[in-house]
Amino acid sequence: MYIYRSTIATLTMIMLPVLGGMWTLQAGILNISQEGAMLMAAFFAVLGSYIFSSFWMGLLFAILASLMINIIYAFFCINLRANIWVIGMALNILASSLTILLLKSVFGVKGSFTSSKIQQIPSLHLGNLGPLNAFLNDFSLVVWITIGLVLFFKYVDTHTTFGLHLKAAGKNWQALDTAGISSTLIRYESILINAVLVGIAGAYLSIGYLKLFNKDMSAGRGWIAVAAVIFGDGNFTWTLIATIAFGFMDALGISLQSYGLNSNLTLMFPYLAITAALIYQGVRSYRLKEKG
Amino acid sequence: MKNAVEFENVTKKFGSVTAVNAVNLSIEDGEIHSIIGENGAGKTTLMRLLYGMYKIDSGSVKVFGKKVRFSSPKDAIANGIGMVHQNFMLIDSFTVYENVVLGFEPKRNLSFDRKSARRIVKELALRYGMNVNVDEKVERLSVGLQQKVEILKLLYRKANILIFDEPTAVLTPQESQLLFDILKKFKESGKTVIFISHKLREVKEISNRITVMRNGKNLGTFKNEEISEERLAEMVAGRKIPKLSLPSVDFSKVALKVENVSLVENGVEIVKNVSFDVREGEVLGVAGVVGNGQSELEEMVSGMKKPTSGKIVFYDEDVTNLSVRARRERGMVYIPQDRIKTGLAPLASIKENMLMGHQNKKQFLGKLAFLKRGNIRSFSISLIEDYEVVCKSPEEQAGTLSGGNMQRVVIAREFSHRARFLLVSQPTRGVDIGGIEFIHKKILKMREEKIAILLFSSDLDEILTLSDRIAVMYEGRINYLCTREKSDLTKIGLAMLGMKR
Amino acid sequence: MKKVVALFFVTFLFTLGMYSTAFSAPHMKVALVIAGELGDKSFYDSSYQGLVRAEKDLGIYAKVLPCKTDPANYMPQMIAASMNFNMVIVVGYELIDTLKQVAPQFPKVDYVYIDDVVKAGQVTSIIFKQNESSFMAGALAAMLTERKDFPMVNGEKVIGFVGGEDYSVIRDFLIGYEQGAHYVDPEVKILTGYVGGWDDPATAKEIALDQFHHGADIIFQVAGGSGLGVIDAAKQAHFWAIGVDSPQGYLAPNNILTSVVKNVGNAVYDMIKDKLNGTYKRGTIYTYGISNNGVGLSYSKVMLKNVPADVIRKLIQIRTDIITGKIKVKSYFDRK
Amino acid sequence: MMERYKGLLIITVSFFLAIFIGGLLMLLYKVSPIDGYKEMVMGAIGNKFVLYSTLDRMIPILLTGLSIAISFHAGIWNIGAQGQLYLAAFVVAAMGVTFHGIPSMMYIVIGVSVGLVVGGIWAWIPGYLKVKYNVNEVVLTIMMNSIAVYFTLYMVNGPFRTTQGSLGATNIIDKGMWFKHLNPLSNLNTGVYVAIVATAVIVYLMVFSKYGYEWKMSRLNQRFAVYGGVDVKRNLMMAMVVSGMLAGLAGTLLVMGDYHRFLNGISPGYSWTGMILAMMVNYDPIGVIITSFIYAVMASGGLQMELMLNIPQELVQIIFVLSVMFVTAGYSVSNKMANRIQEEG
Repeated sequence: MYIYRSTIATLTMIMLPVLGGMWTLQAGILNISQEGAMLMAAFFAVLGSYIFSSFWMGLLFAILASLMINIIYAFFCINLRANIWVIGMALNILASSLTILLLKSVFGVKGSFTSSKIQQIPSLHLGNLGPLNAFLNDFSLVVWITIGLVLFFKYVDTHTTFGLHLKAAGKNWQALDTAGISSTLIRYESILINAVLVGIAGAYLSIGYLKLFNKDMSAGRGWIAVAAVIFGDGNFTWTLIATIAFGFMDALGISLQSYGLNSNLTLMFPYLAITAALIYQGVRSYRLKEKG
Repeated sequence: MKNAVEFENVTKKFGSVTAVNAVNLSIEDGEIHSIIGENGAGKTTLMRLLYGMYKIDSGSVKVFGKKVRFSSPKDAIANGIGMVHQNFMLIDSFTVYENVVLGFEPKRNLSFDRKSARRIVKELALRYGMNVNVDEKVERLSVGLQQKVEILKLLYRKANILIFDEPTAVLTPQESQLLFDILKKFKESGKTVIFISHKLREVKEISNRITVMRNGKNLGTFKNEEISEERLAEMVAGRKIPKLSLPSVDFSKVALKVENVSLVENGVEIVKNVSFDVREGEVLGVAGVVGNGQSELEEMVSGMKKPTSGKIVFYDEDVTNLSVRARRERGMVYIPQDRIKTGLAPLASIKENMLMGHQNKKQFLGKLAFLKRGNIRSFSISLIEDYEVVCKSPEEQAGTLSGGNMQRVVIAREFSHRARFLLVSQPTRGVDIGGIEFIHKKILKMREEKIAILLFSSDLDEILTLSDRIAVMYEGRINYLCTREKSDLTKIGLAMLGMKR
Repeated sequence: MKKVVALFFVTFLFTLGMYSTAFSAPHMKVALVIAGELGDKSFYDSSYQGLVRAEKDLGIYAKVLPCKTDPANYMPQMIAASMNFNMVIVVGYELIDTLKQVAPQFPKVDYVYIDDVVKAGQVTSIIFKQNESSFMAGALAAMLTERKDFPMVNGEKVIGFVGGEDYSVIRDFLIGYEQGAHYVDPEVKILTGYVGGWDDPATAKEIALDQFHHGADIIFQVAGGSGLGVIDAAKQAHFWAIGVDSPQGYLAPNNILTSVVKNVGNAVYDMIKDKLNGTYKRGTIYTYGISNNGVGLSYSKVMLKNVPADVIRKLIQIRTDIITGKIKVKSYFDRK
Repeated sequence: MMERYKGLLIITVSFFLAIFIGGLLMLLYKVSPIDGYKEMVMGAIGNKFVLYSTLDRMIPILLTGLSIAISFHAGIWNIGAQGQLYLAAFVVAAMGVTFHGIPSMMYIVIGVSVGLVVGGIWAWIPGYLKVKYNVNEVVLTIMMNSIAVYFTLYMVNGPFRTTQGSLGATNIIDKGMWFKHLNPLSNLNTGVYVAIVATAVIVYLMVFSKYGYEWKMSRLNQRFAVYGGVDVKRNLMMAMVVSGMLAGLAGTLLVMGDYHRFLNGISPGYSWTGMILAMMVNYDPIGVIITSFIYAVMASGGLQMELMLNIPQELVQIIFVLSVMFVTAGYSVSNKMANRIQEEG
């Protein structure tokens, strides 16, 4: 049963940047800088929480840090029309180097930092729920926020004018511009939303799930999110399926290690799963087309 | 009479190009005012300035006597101005009503009120007699219907000044006629219509007043009754345009034979059992409303698509399943309908664009697949000169050229092959009058050289000018096939709408 | 692009004229070349502490040259160290090939290689028998996990092991740990898991929690930065973690049972001191095992307070048996 | 022509702007920027040893950069250079420890060919799936990276683990397969000639041959290429396979030349660096040669700066990142100026 909780934890770390990436992709920007933004957010969450002994401040700091990376990304990619991959990857390296330098100059340590002054984002205990205890209790606040955000995303996407504008900006920005709505503004708004989500994800990593900062601790989660977003290509369901499959396979791989499977093989699981899904998706739509 | 719009000394530059040069122009309230001029004359730019898409460099604009300064279309819309663009500003994957309300959606609390949006759009369509299914996705609509969606957008936003940028370029004569009726209805209901076109006949037909533009300047505004079509043509082109004539040739030898060709895509039969032949020295013109299978037929002849069934025979050789390259090697030359999507790589240089299709020739391909750069350069320079392409150098990006010049690049490249068969589609779409004349002459010169020519065009005038025989496609079938002498405009128009011959 | 190149070379020529060697200090200069980088809270940090202590106590000039696990850095860092320092201490098995290649070219430089044996003239090698200390950790864990009177254990005979990546050195820790546990009680089950990276505490925490839910109440982590995730999990879920390389008790005083210590710092300090005293011998192979306190366990106060006396007695017995050779501890490298 | 010149100027200025900001950052560490950059350059090309190691560092980045340049140039996104490199390196090493007694020249030829083939095959798979089934090659290659890396790690720590120490590596490969080091104090080896030949081939393919032309046209407008008689599918496959072969070659040279065995972490993200560099110069192979050299100088010089001036290597990374961002931005700004698609009207 533990695999369920473990999946939820893994999922939360990926789901937020996936959601954020979906917002920006709707508006026509693939966000490559998720990894860097997440890492910066993780660092600043620790910083904020440490200074003020308040996880709220940690969250705030995290969001601001993520915002910084996202705004640079948006400026280069939207206004200067620079290559998104270059800027995204450059920002990821920047975040990695900068957090290492800051770790040393702010906390005077190398590699990692932890302190009892850091306040963690609390878990929610909903009281005794009987058989549902294992399913619902003691999940981090962020887990609930994430679930709320997924539903909120679905709502905004289909039922609000903002969702409509977002898709319009992605599909045909000129049509939106001539309707008197600035597509640039909409894109920036999507980037801001993404920044908040990735900020929360970073904070969850360092002061939610854990209570420490370690260099490069985002460990490729931002990339996985990017891959899921590309995979889903704006389709809410497919993206969600990819993310959940990844989270589950990751947790499954970890769990199977306890049964003695070689780690280098179990670590492959999530990647094999996505590869299989990709090929299935491709071959299926090819067959459908062939049939006519 | 009150003026709806007044331009005073308006100037707009793009880099070193002056697109609009000190234009003064007033448009009266409640009139249909046409602006006519060649491509690149500055008509569209002037309208985009009015619509707030570009910022004015100098000069001023008054709307209903009030001086305005728009920084975005939003301001223009707020002042009752609406514009139907040449390239439709529609989102293909959205439904009709979503497209219509975009930017001005009815809301209930914080949500998008889809129900009332649907209702309002439906009512609007009904009131103006536009038969559109508001729940249909725009990508599934014909071009004519898409234009109606654009018009619905303006009505929805309650625009009083309606700008139409080359609205008839994509329509059949009958559809154009319907559009004119709508425009006249607008005028009667007190709206001001600005109509941009380069087709003299249309302008003469519907306008109250006509303004001629050339090279970014206003050459004068005339009342419709006071100016003749010939005089207008001269002003637009800046010189007299001679008429073309078709010398008669002997059409005995068949070059291309299309036999019972069909195409099924996504379960839909797009081309149905089409057969025809094209003979040496003959121009076969294919007309039809966009989306009736002409594009697919065109692509099957060129080799970009393979037919589901049927045969294409070229000089007694079955070429149905040959690759594009093999067909090119046999002398089949192709000018595609969409130069930006198919005929060119806009981001590549003119030189690179001119090489395409020639790259396997000995003249350009050395040992070990080395390209002979010197030859390529001199080749492209000579083509630029022969076809009078206006550009700075062969290294310039093709996409920076005007539409007419881009088309010259395509034609120069294709005509420089040793052709035995010419497939031409929409050769003069978006090309200025001087360019049209040039291109028509080149095509007829090929005809004189006894090359078989298959011409697709949605411009009936063009078909009638160039073709020896005329075919009309409707719903994937050839609905009409007749020599030019025996055909007339009404019959062709009816065939395009699916009536029996 | 041409312009960039041109400007680049102008800058180059300019600086070429102004360059001169910067080093001129007379006293002993020691370089510590590490394969990874500082901040791992264990292996490298431990060697660095020895160097810092030597710098303070012995007045030498010291410098760390980290390679950041980029193989392209190994050679240049090794050469820079060899060219500018008298003594080069090399930490990290990754550097073995480079050391073998470079050392013969600098006969005047003394090399100390830590963690493996290099048979090149002037290289002094130091091996640590981490399997011995891991054996003791395993034995301790096995003894405690089935106790009813020890806090935070569940009585199940299950303990855990979390490694950074699955490869030989880490397996050497594991093999000792397993042998130690089975020495005490062959029925003890050892759950093993690997993070797949040294900087991913989140995954490490997941693995640790997973093992905890499979009944493991004492988990040994050999995972660098990732290991912090195991310790974090221990704090949250209330179980014991075993630290590695350096005494890690300070990271979680109430949840670190013990640390499997590799006194790399001491070894570094000793070598420098020997050199200054003139007792340094080139080419020697030193083995730091349990017997000479090169490796061992560092016990946390909380653990000592709670641990039953018989366990301590048994542990001391095991230690003696290892030293006397009564217990033969297996090594992952034995198979050659 | 003026426009072109202006573009170059903008790019150069952006590069030096990044260098200038980097100098300001050095001031934060109380180091004069002039000293800092002097150390950087001297530490990278100041003497034979550092120059050798700079060149040695440059090779895998150059090759992966070219690998990515060639596929992107053709419009197929091979993000899988990392996996292709790992797999080829491992297979070559596995062969090198398994077979002995093959004559050296032959063994080297076989080794390089095997590396090329393995890299090529690992790229062929996603290429085929893309061309045939339109599977997204970006996600696919990213996933295949991880699969290849974990697979090689499994092999190298399992069945092919070294018997000669605690290294996470295979054994030393057969001597007959070695590219010899040019100097005992350097990992630069005779494999460099193979790299030079490969680079020349790529420059020829991309810049001078009709394939380069057809690739570029396929990327800029695939329909146009089809229309012009280019066999786009075959071309994409070819670009993908050549791209994989280059990445494979990078791994092969690391094994047969630099380390003479397969190591854990044999490529610490070379392919990512190569990718950044290739995209930064818009897939221009000459540009990749220049930028990979500049990158190698920065990385090598960064070590020297840390040693001499206590400037952390991360700062050098940040300077690198700034240059990448500024140059990319400069590139797109100058491109916008030179190639502004004219407004019709």
